[in-house]
Amino acid sequence: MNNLNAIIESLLFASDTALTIDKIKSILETADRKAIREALTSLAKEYESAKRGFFLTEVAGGFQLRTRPEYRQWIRRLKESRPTRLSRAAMETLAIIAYKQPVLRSDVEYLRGVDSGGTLRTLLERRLIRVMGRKDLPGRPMIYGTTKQFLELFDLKDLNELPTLKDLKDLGETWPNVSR
Amino acid sequence: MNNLNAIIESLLFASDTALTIDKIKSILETADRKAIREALTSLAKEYESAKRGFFLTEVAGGFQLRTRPEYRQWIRRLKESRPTRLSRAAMETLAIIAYKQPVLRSDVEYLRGVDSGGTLRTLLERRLIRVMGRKDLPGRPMIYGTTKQFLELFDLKDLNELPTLKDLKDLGETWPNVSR
Amino acid sequence: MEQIQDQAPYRVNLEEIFDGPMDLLVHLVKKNEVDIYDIPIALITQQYIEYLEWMKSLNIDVAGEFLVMAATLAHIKSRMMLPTRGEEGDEEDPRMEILRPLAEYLQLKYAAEDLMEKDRLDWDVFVRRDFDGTEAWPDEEPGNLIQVSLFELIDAFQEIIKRVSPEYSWDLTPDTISVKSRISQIADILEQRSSVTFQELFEAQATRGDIIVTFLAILEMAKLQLIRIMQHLESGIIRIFNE
Repeated sequence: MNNLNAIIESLLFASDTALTIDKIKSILETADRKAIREALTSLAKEYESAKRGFFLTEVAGGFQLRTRPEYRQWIRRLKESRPTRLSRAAMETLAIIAYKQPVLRSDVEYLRGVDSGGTLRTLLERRLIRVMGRKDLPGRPMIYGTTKQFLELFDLKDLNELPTLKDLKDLGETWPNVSR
Repeated sequence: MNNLNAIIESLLFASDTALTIDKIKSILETADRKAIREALTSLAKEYESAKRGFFLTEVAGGFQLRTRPEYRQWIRRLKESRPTRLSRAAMETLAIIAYKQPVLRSDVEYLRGVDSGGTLRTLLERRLIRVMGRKDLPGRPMIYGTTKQFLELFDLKDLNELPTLKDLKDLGETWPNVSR
Repeated sequence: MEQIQDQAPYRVNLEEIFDGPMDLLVHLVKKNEVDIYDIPIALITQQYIEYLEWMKSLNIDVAGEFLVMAATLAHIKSRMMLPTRGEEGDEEDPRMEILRPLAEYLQLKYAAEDLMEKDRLDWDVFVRRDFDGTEAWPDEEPGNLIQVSLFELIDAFQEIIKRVSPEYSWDLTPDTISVKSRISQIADILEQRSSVTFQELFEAQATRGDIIVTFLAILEMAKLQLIRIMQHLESGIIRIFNE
């Protein structure tokens, strides 16, 4: 692979949007649009003839590498198994339960100031919290606590390892000039 | 390119994290670890010999495609990336934690001779270090260690790959870059 | 010293120039091109102190750690000047006090430099990031579908505390967390089997502190009616049941 082809390939690889020829031109500081176009054509041909895992497509006025559609079933499985992020609401709820357990739903809602039924359900489904029992109050409300899965998620041996606010305070302020 | 290679290439291409062999195995629903490992090796070789724009690296227990370091200047221009540089204080602290882990804040501060709370906090927030537990001492101080992100940042397979500590007697006239 | 030539009108901290007293010491040893295993302690001490004086004259704040090091150096210097008491000659070189930490510090400093020379992610090498804009977090644990850091958890908690009225009490000490932790463990046991004897809960606990924590956990659980505590009439064995 010649050098220009390899550089353009690396740009296409690293870019999260389609790259126009003008954009490539400005990055490489070259005036030679033709050479760029030729490189793109030869890359596209090579991906096609070698039947690589990805191909080059011209889209929205630019060029982009994409995984070959034949492999969509595998890619889909990859993406499905990808970790998702906890929502802000879930994080808050989980934090309250972690630090205040055993705790009632009404306490969680008092602290968050909003209805938290949905978030609690999600956390229960993900087995990050559990029902530890019911309080002897009208309606017998449930008492929540965290689970083993919670400890695993945060890589904690036990709840004793949860950082306290004091720990945080002791560390002080974030060092201001990380990138000097 | 044979089919398994192409599929694995497409997975590597589409994944934003390092893929373990187990993960690939579970996506492909195959029991053949050996075939996967062979495919990875042959891909790595091919990228190398063809001098493609990217290469395959074994990092943090998995495999990942990364752009070739020779092209860093172009990719930086593409990403308009400002270096996420670590200050010397942060690097020192990080190195101490990497080599001495599991380690207490007081150990870090003994070695550096300065308060390191802020730096620790910054490193925690950037997820380069983590709380591994607490020491059974008054105040139950937190014990620190490095994370997977740390391995990824410095392209390390595992902690065994850390550069070996130099014997100072062998160093002769070379000095670390003390004053910038 | 070039970087502080322009005498800035604002105050700076010495730590912004040197990351600590060790760093300054390394600088001086390097500048004088001396063997760290045979440091001319008088010379280095003098230069170290001169440096601090000079910093002060430039309106640079000198943190306490730098003064502690100055005192240590001066102390070593004075010990070097004393005649050794014993004739055996096996008395340790007073400079060892500073050499050991200095050597270790240097070693780690080199290591930090070696690390910086690796092909760093997002600086030397780049990966494909996700298209749908969600940030990429690597797997912490295979099969674990959620990814958050402990810090995000504390952050979330901190924000809640800020929001809620200050009179709400947050008695979060390591002690109260210990009780919570024990409650969680007992709940684990009761999830496996429906009952456990009082005795069993204490057996594994060695220290006095642990016993108290376990006891407080049981009391708290009973108060919350998470458990029932029963005693067998004849044997006297106390059993804890899942409520």
